[in-house]
Amino acid sequence: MEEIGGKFKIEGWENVQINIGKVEEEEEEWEPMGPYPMPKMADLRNWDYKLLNRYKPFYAPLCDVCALCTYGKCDLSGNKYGACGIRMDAMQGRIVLLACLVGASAHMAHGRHMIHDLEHRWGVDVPLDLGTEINVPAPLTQLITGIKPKSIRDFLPVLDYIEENIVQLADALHTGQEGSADDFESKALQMGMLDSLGKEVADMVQIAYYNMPHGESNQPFFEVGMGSIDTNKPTIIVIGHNAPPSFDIVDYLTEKGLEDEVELGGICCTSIDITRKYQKAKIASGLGRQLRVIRAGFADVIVIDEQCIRADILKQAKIVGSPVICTNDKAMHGLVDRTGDDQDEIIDDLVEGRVPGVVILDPFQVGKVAVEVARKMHPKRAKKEYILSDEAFKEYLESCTMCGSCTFACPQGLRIGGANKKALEGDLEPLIKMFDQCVGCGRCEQVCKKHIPIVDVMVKAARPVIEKEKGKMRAGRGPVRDTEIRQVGAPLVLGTIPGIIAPIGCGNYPNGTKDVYTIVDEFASRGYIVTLTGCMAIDCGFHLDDEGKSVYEKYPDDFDKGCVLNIGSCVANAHIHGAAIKVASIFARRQIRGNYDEIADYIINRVGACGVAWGAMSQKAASIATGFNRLGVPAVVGPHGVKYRRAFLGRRDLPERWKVYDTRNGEELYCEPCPEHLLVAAETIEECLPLMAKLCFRVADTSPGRMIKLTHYIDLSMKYLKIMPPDWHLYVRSETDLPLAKKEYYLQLLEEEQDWKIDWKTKKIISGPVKGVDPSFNPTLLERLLPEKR
Amino acid sequence: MEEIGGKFKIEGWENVQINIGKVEEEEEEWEPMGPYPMPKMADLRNWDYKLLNRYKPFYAPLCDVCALCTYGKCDLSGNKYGACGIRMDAMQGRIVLLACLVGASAHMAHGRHMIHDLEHRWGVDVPLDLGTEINVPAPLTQLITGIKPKSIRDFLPVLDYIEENIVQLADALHTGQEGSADDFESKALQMGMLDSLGKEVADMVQIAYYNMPHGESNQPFFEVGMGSIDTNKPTIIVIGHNAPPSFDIVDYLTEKGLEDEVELGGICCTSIDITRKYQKAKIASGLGRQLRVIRAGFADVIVIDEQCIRADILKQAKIVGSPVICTNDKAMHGLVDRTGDDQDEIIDDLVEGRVPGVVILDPFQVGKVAVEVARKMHPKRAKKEYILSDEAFKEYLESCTMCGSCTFACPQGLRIGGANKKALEGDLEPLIKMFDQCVGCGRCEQVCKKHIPIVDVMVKAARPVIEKEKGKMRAGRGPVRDTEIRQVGAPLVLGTIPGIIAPIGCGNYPNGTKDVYTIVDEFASRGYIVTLTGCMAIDCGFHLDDEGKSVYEKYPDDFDKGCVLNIGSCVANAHIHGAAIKVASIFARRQIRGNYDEIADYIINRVGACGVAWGAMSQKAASIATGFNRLGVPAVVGPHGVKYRRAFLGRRDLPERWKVYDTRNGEELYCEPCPEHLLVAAETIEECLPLMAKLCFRVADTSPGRMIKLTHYIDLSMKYLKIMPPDWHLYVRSETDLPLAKKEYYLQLLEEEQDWKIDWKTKKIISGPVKGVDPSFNPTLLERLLPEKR
Amino acid sequence: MGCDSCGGSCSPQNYISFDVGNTHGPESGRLAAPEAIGRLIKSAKRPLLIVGSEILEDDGMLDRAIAIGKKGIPIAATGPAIRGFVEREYDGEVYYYQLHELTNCILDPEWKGLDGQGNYDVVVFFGIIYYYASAMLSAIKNFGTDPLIRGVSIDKYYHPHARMTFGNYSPKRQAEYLEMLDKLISVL
Amino acid sequence: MGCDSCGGSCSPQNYISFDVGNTHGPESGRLAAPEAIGRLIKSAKRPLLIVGSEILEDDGMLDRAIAIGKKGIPIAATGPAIRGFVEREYDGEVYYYQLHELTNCILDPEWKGLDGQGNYDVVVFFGIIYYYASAMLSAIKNFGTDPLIRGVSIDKYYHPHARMTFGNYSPKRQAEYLEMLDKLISVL
Repeated sequence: MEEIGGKFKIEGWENVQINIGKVEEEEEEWEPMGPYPMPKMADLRNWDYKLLNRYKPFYAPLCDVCALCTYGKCDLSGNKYGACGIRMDAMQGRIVLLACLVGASAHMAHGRHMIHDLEHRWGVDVPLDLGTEINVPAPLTQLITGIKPKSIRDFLPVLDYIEENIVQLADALHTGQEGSADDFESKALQMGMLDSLGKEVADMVQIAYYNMPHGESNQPFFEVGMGSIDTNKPTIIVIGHNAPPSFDIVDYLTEKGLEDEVELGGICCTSIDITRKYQKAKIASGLGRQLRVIRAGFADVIVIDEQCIRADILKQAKIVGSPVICTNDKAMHGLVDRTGDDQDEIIDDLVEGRVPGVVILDPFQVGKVAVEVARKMHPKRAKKEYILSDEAFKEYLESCTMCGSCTFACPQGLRIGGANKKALEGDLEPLIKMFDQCVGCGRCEQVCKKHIPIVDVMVKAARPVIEKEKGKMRAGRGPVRDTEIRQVGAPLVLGTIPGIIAPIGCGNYPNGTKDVYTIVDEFASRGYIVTLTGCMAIDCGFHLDDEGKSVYEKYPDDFDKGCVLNIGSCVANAHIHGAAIKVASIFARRQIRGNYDEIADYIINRVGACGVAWGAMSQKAASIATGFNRLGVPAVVGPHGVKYRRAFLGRRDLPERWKVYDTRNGEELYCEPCPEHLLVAAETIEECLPLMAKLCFRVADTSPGRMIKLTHYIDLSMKYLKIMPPDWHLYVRSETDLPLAKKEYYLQLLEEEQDWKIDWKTKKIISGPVKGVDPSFNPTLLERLLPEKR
Repeated sequence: MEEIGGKFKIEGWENVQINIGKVEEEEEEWEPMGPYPMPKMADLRNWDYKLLNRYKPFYAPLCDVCALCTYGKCDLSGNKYGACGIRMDAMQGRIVLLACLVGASAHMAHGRHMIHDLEHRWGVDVPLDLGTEINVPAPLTQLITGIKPKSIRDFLPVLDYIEENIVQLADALHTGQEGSADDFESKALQMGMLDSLGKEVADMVQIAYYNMPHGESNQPFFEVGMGSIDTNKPTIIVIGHNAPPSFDIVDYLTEKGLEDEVELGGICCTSIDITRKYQKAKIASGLGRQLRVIRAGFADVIVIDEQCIRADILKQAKIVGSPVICTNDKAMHGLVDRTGDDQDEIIDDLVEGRVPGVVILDPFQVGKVAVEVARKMHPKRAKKEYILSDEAFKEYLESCTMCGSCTFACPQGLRIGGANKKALEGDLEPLIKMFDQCVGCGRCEQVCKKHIPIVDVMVKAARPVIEKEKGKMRAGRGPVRDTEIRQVGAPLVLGTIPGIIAPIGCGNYPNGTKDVYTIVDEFASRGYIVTLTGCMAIDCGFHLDDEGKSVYEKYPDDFDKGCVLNIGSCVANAHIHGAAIKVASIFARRQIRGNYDEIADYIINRVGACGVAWGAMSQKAASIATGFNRLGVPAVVGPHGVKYRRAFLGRRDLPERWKVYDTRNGEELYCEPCPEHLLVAAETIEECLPLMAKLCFRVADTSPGRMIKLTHYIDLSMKYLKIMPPDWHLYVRSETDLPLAKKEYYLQLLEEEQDWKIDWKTKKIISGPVKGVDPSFNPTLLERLLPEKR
Repeated sequence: MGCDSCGGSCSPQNYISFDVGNTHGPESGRLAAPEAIGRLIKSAKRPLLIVGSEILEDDGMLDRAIAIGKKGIPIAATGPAIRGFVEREYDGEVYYYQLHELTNCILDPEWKGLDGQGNYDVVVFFGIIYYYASAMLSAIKNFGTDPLIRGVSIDKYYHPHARMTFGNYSPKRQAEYLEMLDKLISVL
Repeated sequence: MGCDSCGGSCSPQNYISFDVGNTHGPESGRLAAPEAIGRLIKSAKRPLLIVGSEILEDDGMLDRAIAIGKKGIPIAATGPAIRGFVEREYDGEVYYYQLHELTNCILDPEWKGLDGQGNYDVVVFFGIIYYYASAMLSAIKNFGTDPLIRGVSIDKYYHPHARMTFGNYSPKRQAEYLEMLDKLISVL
């Protein structure tokens, strides 16, 4: 008998495969199986409808027509029906499902791709070893599939499950089929759940293969910001989400001792992931500045993998003479596939400019090519200056006719012409301000009738700022440790930690990156736990406080009161779900296995968490938010987020929507409207901050908890909006919920403005609240959890 | 040791599973493995680029903007770049990939869904027994995956492969990633290939589970057409593509002896599939008349499953009091899931009208409910007349103000107001003509300012025609037998069979269903093999010749000269690919296993087949056509097909595009431009017919073959366009290629119009042709097949 | 149809959305004179002015919002706009409401309104971030149909999804724009 | 911007595509008088008239196609339109070409043209199924940019993707439409 990997072959039994420990039905009984292991699209529909009946989908169509089949185009405006019978509302649900499909597929395909890339070298029996402080290694996997993984191999059936169900949902997009907006949303919620699961697998796979941090606090620092890149060295800029090719660059640099000679900078998640292991790498920027990093000429070579790469990367890179290496089949840009070719030849072709770029699909063939191209290109490129000269700058400014074409093309509506004029008059401030407000799309340039390279003009103006744009960021720590959950359980319930704030997603901010810093600092300083991932983790890193400290330096990175955690790249978002699930599992001892709806129900009623995707841009952000929503976690998006078309909005004026059961006796109760929304866009940061504080309320809040949450809600509203929130009284269940310092004042307001009855002797509320406080109240939305139904 | 299904358990070894015959690397060596088993998206890119460089994608944007992420909307008009950097051309490729994704997912998910539905009852070890005349049971599966399946179980890894790769491709749709239109098209071609494979699996699964015909000729007849439905009986109308729930209806009818008491009619592929076993069922119509069948009030109950169902089915069914049973999670229409509930209660709720419909997701729970609801609804509904009364008809006609709103809303631009006026004057002909031209979308009704139920008006006018709309159709026979391939191999090569014509796809015809009949009759009468599937198979069935015969009665259903085959439902399209692959495998003895590009290369150069999707409407039609294209089979679409945005067009005026290698010596040759296009839209049927004949030319045609093909090309052009085709000379390689009857005349034309040199003594061509005839010419596009590279 | 009204000199180029890619469907916002919009508001049974963050950027705009309010039109102040009214100690009918929530309520025929007196029939957008306002106007256009709710913009942008809207006014033409607002106010 | 040209009386409602859902992007077809289109064709270096199946439906249209041809404009007859010319024994410059192929060639600056003399700069669509023509005009608008190729329609439909187009003419107004064609021909 010969052993190959985890498989055995028995001589003469060539057609017999014996797999050890792989049989699903024989899975270790780590917990009894709940009702919904590996749920299909109809299985959790009942839970979805609980959410959808409370948070009815609100649609703002971005397009009045449908053009998805040749029956059309169809005018759906005014909620009309198209030729296939779909109506505008269902069509919006369909587009949401489509967005979530693309998002979930991106996360999932990335995980699968990584395994394929790495299994050749390291097999799939690499253990998932998360140390002694984590016994719930993969909360989403355990919750959704019932599998408790011990190695990468155990994730394989999880990936099969996700893929099968993504394709089932893709089928539902077909013309002439589903006609119900709510059912499209239920399918989108299923897709969001699959997305969350796919992210967990993807991050766990890279944690296991690359031995990335697995939840340790006090992660090391590295530099972030455009100013951190030392372009005096040969510079590699990596862009994307799939880190293995970049890890090959790290390996090559390390092997050759080139760590201090070659600058490795990145944009987006790949760079977050490599800094989890290699802190000499730097993060140049998040998504929003990709074009400017390229056009500033930083890169002696650009290495792209997948997702969130400019689709015109070749055109842009050519402008500054940066060769491009494509390392992933999803983005090949028409270049020749040179995988397996002689590396020196490839290097030569790139350095000599015979080709603008190449495709190399084996990550283990990338490191040498990238590094050596950078080293050879550097002296060649160094002779050129990619930042505009003072003369050119002035000439371009002079040529601007203030025609306004750029403004019409600008997603932000920036008045670039006016800023140009000011700059010409010697005032660079407006252009510098725009440098941060700009979302970096470059549409302005191609419509400029005078062919002004507006991106370059802006970079030139902001150069002094860019050079100072440098901060310290902590390496992404990965999952939250079970031990941390045990410690924060009680404070979360008692409100000494008023909530978990999760800034996530892309860089399509309404007013620049500074808002991200404000969100993080505001909530961390108030004792919330702030968990960041992806572009928001990057974009808050280069803003510094008065003492020159970034938020990562100012606050520790424990999962605890007043801490700021870089969890990791976008796929690491899964650990934020994971933390919420672990609260149910570890703190409340709920069984999670195959028990999605019960855990989501627990979270929506008890765990005061709120996501914020202030610059939500991509399809992944849509599926991420939808995945949070299905698990009972609300999210706030920036105003561009309305272009996703759908919000999940509660109605605080309709008490019947806020019915909750008490698990103790099955009684139906009307509760305060919390969390009030599952997905809502705020117009500005001033509106966002109190809104997020409000969305941390939960019906099961203890009085001390509610009191602290209410304090912050009122305080943030007063600070940023200058008003008492008009709905604050809805969250007062008893005088014990009232902030102590101003208790009497608040009682007075309740009496005067809300007609509540107050017993002024005892300072107690006699009548008024929707519902009183009952410490043993055990809320649920699920009939199946009620005594008689159990 | 205990045996359960195909698995063994050994006591005490509970975690050990022993699977017999399942190990891929130990797969029976039925053929050596080619270079590309289970190809991923980059593996066949070289082949794709061969096609794309010859048939460059041509784009006609249906929409000038992109609205897929919150960076947008972006104006891409004039081939501009969007905010993410995507350009209009690449965006069109992306939309094509999206369409193919949805189409491929629909086919694939349907196959997977069927297995899940049926494995509970029958397991997955049901053998795939196709009789003694088929030794290549699953040509696409064998070609693409290298697996030669023996039972349904063997298809499971095939499904895993498809799902994994669909999700990988879905990832590529993400904002900011692929920037090359050609690479999007290469991905779409990959998706089309996966689609073809998914279809084969789906049809094989149902053939195996339901013991459907597997290639036998002389299939029994059943009735097709709206006039075939006997609404005097309780009537069930089934709609969709996933037959198991409908087979449960068949089983219930048979068990209870109700076959003659209850009418089982259907629309679209589900009905094709049930008639493959139960010829008492009837096909009411294809997709195009779905709305009219519903609104004519035929159905005492409507049973839908998945795909190609009106999304407003509930609204439309309510108008005529038909309860709706949803049997598939992809289309639940907001109805309550009653799976597992007491069937008598469900029946009662539907009959009493307490609910407009229900969801029943277990196919084995559908039969009784559907039949009993129909039987109970029938007397209730029979009291009502759903066809307009003469008075109502007149009143509606009178109320029409000829405002033209309906015309603007009509995809066909039908001048309904004018026809109404004529009808009021006593001339029903224009309305009757429109009944066939109408594609049945119903958009006219909702914009009518006078609220005229235009669909009903048209049905009323056309009632006498509808009642006569009845024809005989043969049961779908499934795959082409190996024995048939052996017999047609030589005639196909020698041209006695000039080609294979495959009418496929949906009912979005430019000018009614009659065109389908014309295509079939024209080519069958000329000795082409005509293989039909789906809606085109239905829509040619109810047109009769002067003797009252349908094409199915007029022509035999062998895979042979001048035959007309109903292959089956849309998924049975795979057998048409299969036939082409089998020509390579059986006739030419090429090894097919994991050898996609070589076989596609063989087909494009040798197998004169051409698809026609005259009413191509859906995303499935897009993926089907794209799947044919990758395999080297061209397709013609009707004019609505331009709304897919992309065509693959050759350029006969550019000789350098028609470079071919001769495998014998590796020499490069310029050949005649054939097949000239891979995907092209014809404006009318008169243009379509000669175009299809032209697209059956292949560079490897023998002289006798070319002569016959040329005869038909010229003849069809003269007949329908009244001209000699302006490019006919391009296909003349030698005087031996010229149609004998008019050889001299043609030589004269070549001399006069094309300046060719003719030796009039010998009647030989001295110079002129692009290339001469060489009987042993062995063409290929693939370098890897050349002697030195092999 | 044909263009009989102006013999071809008019052109949809005049209807370019402030965000150029924000194209409309078959129906699009009608460019309207300030008086026409003013009359529509005046004739409304239940009008509502919805103001957003941009009224704070610009003194003239907050003034006009208050002037409209003083004509008896209730105001929903969304985003940080409410600050302006607080700071100016405006004592008219003004409510803080989050714009997404508010639009959602407006689409519900049963909604009680900000004052408990019922829903609105003409809602006027003013000072709201362009693309956010555009989306909310799209929601109203597409779903506020029964009973019909008219979404109107008096911002300095062409709003394709509004029933009535001004064109695009650059900062250079701010004075002209404020004058238009004054004209509108004058007919209320 | 604002609508200065006609004070708000013009409206994009006049620009409704014959197929109402066939909406356009920021740029859309300019409604033009027949003389204006005629002048554009006349001033073209290499004009081409592309006719389709609908010229056969209607005697008046084939007449006009021939009349245009007789002014020296080469004709590409697509679909079965060629039949009309054969039956009328038209001896001017007319070529059969499949419309999809033809449009594809037109987008290639290097294309030699139907007569081998080079590509065209103004292509005039006439009598082609509405949605097919619309798609081809879209292709020309979006990709026929360098050098610029002007796609023009003289059909009785409003074509959003044409540079210049007529409006929509119902059968009732056929005489009026034919008159417009005659006016166009008169300036060639």
